[in-house]
Amino acid sequence: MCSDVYTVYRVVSRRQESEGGASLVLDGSLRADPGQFVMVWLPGIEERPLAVMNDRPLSLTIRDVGPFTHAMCRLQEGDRVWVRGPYGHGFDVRSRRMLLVGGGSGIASLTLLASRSLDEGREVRVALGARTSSQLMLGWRFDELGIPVLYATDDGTVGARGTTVDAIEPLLRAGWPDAVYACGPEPMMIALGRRLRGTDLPLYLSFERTMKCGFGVCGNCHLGDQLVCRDGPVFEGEKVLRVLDPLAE
Amino acid sequence: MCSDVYTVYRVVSRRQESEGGASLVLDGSLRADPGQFVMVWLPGIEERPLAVMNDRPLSLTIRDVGPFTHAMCRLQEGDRVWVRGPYGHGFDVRSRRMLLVGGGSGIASLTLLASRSLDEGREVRVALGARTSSQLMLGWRFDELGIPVLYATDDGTVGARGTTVDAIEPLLRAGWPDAVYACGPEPMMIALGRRLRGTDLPLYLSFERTMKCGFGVCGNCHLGDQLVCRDGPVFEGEKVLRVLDPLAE
Amino acid sequence: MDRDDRSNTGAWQGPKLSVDLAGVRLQNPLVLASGIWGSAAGTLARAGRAGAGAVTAKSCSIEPRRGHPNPTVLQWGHGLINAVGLSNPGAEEECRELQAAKEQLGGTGVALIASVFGETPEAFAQAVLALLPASVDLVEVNISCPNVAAELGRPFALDPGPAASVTEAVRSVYSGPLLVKLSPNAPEIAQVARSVVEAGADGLTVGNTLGPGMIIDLEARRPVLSNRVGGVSGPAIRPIAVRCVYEVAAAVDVPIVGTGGVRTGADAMEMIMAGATAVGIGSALEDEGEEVFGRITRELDQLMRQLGIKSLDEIRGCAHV
Amino acid sequence: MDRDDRSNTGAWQGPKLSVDLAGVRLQNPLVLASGIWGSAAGTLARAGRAGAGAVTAKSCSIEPRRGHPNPTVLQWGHGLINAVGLSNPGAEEECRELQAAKEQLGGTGVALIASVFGETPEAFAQAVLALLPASVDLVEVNISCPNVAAELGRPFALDPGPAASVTEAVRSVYSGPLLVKLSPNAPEIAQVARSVVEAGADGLTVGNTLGPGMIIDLEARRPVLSNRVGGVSGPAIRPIAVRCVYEVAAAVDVPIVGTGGVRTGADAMEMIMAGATAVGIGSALEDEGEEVFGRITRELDQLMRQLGIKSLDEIRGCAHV
Ligand SMILES: Cc1cc2nc3c(=O)[nH]c(=O)nc-3n(C[C@H](O)[C@H](O)[C@H](O)COP(=O)(O)OP(=O)(O)OC[C@H]3O[C@@H](n4cnc5c(N)ncnc54)[C@H](O)[C@@H]3O)c2cc1C
Ligand SMILES: Cc1cc2nc3c(=O)[nH]c(=O)nc-3n(C[C@H](O)[C@H](O)[C@H](O)COP(=O)(O)OP(=O)(O)OC[C@H]3O[C@@H](n4cnc5c(N)ncnc54)[C@H](O)[C@@H]3O)c2cc1C
Ligand SMILES: Cc1cc2nc3c(=O)[nH]c(=O)nc-3n(C[C@H](O)[C@H](O)[C@H](O)COP(=O)(O)O)c2cc1C
Ligand SMILES: Cc1cc2nc3c(=O)[nH]c(=O)nc-3n(C[C@H](O)[C@H](O)[C@H](O)COP(=O)(O)O)c2cc1C
Ligand code: FES
Ligand code: FES
Repeated sequence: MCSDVYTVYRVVSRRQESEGGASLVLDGSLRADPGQFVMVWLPGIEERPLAVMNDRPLSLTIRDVGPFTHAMCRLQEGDRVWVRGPYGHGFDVRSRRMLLVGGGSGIASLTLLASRSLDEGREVRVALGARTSSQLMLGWRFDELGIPVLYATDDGTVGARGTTVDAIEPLLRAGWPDAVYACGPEPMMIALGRRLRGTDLPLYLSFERTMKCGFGVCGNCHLGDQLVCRDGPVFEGEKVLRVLDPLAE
Repeated sequence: MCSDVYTVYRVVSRRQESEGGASLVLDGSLRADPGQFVMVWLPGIEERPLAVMNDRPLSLTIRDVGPFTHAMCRLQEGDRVWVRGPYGHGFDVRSRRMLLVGGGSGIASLTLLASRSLDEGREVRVALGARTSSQLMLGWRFDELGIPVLYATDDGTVGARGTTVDAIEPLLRAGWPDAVYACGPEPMMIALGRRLRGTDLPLYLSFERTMKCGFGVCGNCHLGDQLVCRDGPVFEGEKVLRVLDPLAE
Repeated sequence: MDRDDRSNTGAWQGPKLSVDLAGVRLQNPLVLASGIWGSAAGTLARAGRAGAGAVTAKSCSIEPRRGHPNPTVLQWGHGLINAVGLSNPGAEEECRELQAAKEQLGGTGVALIASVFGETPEAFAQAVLALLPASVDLVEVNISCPNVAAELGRPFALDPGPAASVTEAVRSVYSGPLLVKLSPNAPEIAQVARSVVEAGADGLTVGNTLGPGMIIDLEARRPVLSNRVGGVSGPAIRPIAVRCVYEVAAAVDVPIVGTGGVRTGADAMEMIMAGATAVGIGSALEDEGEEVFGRITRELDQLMRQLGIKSLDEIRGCAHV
Repeated sequence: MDRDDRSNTGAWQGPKLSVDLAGVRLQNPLVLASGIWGSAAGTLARAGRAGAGAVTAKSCSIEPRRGHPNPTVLQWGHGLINAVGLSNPGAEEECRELQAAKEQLGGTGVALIASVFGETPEAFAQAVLALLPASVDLVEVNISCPNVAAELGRPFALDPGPAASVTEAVRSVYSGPLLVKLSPNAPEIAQVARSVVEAGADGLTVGNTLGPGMIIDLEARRPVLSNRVGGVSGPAIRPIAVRCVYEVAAAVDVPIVGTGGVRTGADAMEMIMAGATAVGIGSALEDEGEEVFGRITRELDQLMRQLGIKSLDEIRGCAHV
């Protein structure tokens, strides 16, 4: 009501995530599909895309990597955020047994997918990765949902030493998943794509690119001939890895 | 579709009315309440308000009094007219026995009221007036509808010599009508108002004023503090006659 | 005496909506814009009774003008376009209507604003002189109509010099509260504002219609307006009107009537945050009519409560950060 | 070879949508406007494959520019407002993307238009020189961006002299088809058009965004765009863009890319009746994406059949009555 552009929310509660990370629960809901994102403005600071970690109430999880995310992580109860969206297309879910793979701030894109899919009676497992244990985010949320989590850290401080791609190897060999859903650093997603090439497991990847408009006009978020904000942020793995992965044919 | 402003109709058939008058049937319909009007544009000539004589198909009846109406009366089958609207508020009909009183081009505002009211099971009678028989319009339409018409001409060439107000006197004395609906020259409507003052017969008057916008912005059509295009063109008699009739209290 | 004045009895009476426009007190910031509902005493008074803080009559010139033939005013989907062509009954007749309007508004506290235009600075001054008997509360000088360029030439409002000349000419014959109405089409509107204020304006209306624009009918293969082009108003022009108010507010220190595309309480508040003291309401009367004043006032009041704003003075120009 | 060419085999093949833009043949009049979908080869080629007659890359300068911080592009209800601030990767990188785009468009018949800007006439010329290796089909010179006034000063496009200087500077280094992009904010756009054509422009894009405008957030109490103001585009500006095209078409004899608020086949035809040869499509890509080209082309084709128009040449400028 107070502007043509944004809906203003207040922070209801704040939870410290990893070192330099936080989850914020806001004072209202926002109808969104899993995988969709919002543009969040902090007046005087910046406006950036963030995944809808949960939609009722609207919740966000932020990894502190720069000026905007830093300010977000320092918000306190009662502080306001300006939100527009949701934008983009979410995950296309048709499988029974879903394997979710998340890294870094990308994990926030997977929690709503997990909870919705459970509601729909699907089976969900998740692998979360980070450099070190103190950088892992949102494990608590999957615990809340009763979803088994496989952890992987580069330094082995939690879970298997190595990457999430290593961590899911046993599940893949066992032929457990019907489909794999991932969001995280691009190298992680490329590695995952390579591992799955040749299998017939559908792979869905959610990407993070710098954005200006969020609704398919400015071209800032392009990935090959695709616009992450409009055609994504979720893509079929094959389609985008052809552009991203120098080793793909 | 061809402009944001007008719907274009073609003339399907044309009927000569009185000397210098014509009715045009157009090639489409326009949902309207009895008493509402449209703005009709003839490119290169003018744009003027005209009553919706019939709404399916949209039909207009025009009295040739100046450049625009003259051009309208000369339109042939296949010619186009540009129409916007409908605008205004129509007649508020609550009565069982309706007496319609029309003069000049104002008669066109009454035909749709007559046909709708018949459909709704009401009883309708009508009085039509003009200076002389050759200037009477639309009698055929009431005949088609099976509505009894009382004619009045100043020179007595058709019907009673005198005015429509004289012509309806017997019906009034007999206490026939529940309400009176009129559209015509302002002197006629003032005379009607004076005749009915003191009776408790509801009187509804439809006015014709020069218009620019048709939707209540320009103020061109004002009548006291009322805007004919927006608050009218139909008004409760008492309300406007207070402004118009120098003899009203 | 209105609600705000009673607030000194103690308890908070709700947000203060009254404003001071060049020395004239308005009960609320909403001003019926010039050219909407004409100059008839009846319609002006009706808008006032319905809740406008002030009402502006249609611009008039010394001599009567017929204006352009129809079509003259159209809805095109995102607002209006008009080329009425400053039709008016001439200053003498206008003066009578204004006198009647003033009478009808007596006791309501609604301010009456006359509007004038002319072909030369002197003609403006003469028109103002002819209206003096009506003792209106403010005079607005319309130097910015884009619909009569063919006849009257480049609008005075586009350049600082001509704009100031008109202002001076009027100032020299009229000492009451004087508004000058600027054009959103002036590429350097702040400079025009400065020179008009130096020339004696007490306040500025910012602004008139945008453009001109044109709507072509595809079947007719010609522009719809008989004048071909017309001024654009309504929602489409709001961001540009707001920017103009912002720029002008940064440049001068007189009250501004922010005008262009305002339709809701939020729109009105946006104008005020940009620096406006009062807010013009024009095209918003399409379809809705005078109820627009009550609705926008209520919305503004609600918004103020919601945002904890006690008085419009508190937020005027606050977007200048 | 497209449908129109086959029409000389005998039977009528449907309305002729192809046009000649300054010597470059477009299969249809729709041109992706500069700044929409950026300058990446992939997105430009995609718009072309989807049915644009030509695609324009985002304006580039010699050196890379970051542009303004977010918020930079917003939907405000009747169109967009943007202050991207001409962010671009610099002419060298842009040249590589254009080369790749040209390759990807090879054989489609879609024309590729580069766009340049600079701080001085010489900088414009240098940017064009840096892009020469890409052998684009046309070069567009953007003298009309309203979003960098704070940095670059009054846009060249507002006045005939500066506009001509830029045109001359570019003309002296580039002999291919040259478009100059005018501003709808120029109060005398016809004069600017005349002087730009005299200075050597082969065609004109009319025009850039309108304004600038401003949107204020009531809770934040500040303008939403980080640059405070931004150019207004989309449906809100269409009547003004159409009037600009009409005025320019009456003043000069070169092809015009009518740009501003076009969203439907009817809008495109309106531009052509006003005098445009081609029609820019920008904000209309919001939400709908590249499918807009196919849809508008179909609507245009249908309208032409309905109105008995065989070729766009038949109706170009026909609203000048
Ligand atoms: C669809 C989408 C959903 C997102 N969801 C979330 C989310 O839920 N939680 C979250 O914390 N972040 C999310 N992001 C990423 C987030 O938008 C960026 O981290 C943010 O823009 C950084 O802004 P900043 O001002 O804090 O740092 P900046 O100064 O903009 O960046 C700081 C550093 O991080 C790098 N960086 C910025 N963005 C990214 C990125 N997307 N990927 C990799 N490196 C980057 C920069 O290059 C720079 O080195 C999402 C991004 C997208 C596109
Ligand atoms: C709501 C409404 C509905 C109408 N419906 C019809 C209709 O169905 N059929 C029809 O023929 N006309 C109708 N009219 C009247 C019609 O609009 C005018 O006759 C028309 O404007 C005349 O235009 P013109 O260019 O032909 O003549 P003009 O040159 O405008 O006028 C010619 C002469 O007629 C006088 N005149 C113009 N309009 C009126 C009027 N309304 N009343 C009395 N004198 C007038 C003028 O003063 C002038 O002397 C209606 C008007 C209104 C407001
Ligand atoms: C039909 C119409 C007639 C107008 N006539 C005048 C006028 O006579 N004098 C004037 O100063 N402004 C005139 N205006 C401009 C308005 O006063 C106002 O400045 C403009 O419409 C922008 O405000 P809005 O968007 O609220 O309508 C007119 C506007 C319209 C729509
Ligand atoms: C996000 C955005 C970025 C733009 N960037 C440029 C640009 O770099 N160069 C340019 O000449 N015009 C630019 N424009 C203007 C458009 O090319 C076009 O002239 C304007 O938007 C009007 O057309 P539209 O209403 O179809 O969008 C931009 C417009 C938008 C919305
Ligand atoms: S962020 Fe603008 S197109 Fe994706
Ligand atoms: S015709 Fe414009 S207000 Fe009635």
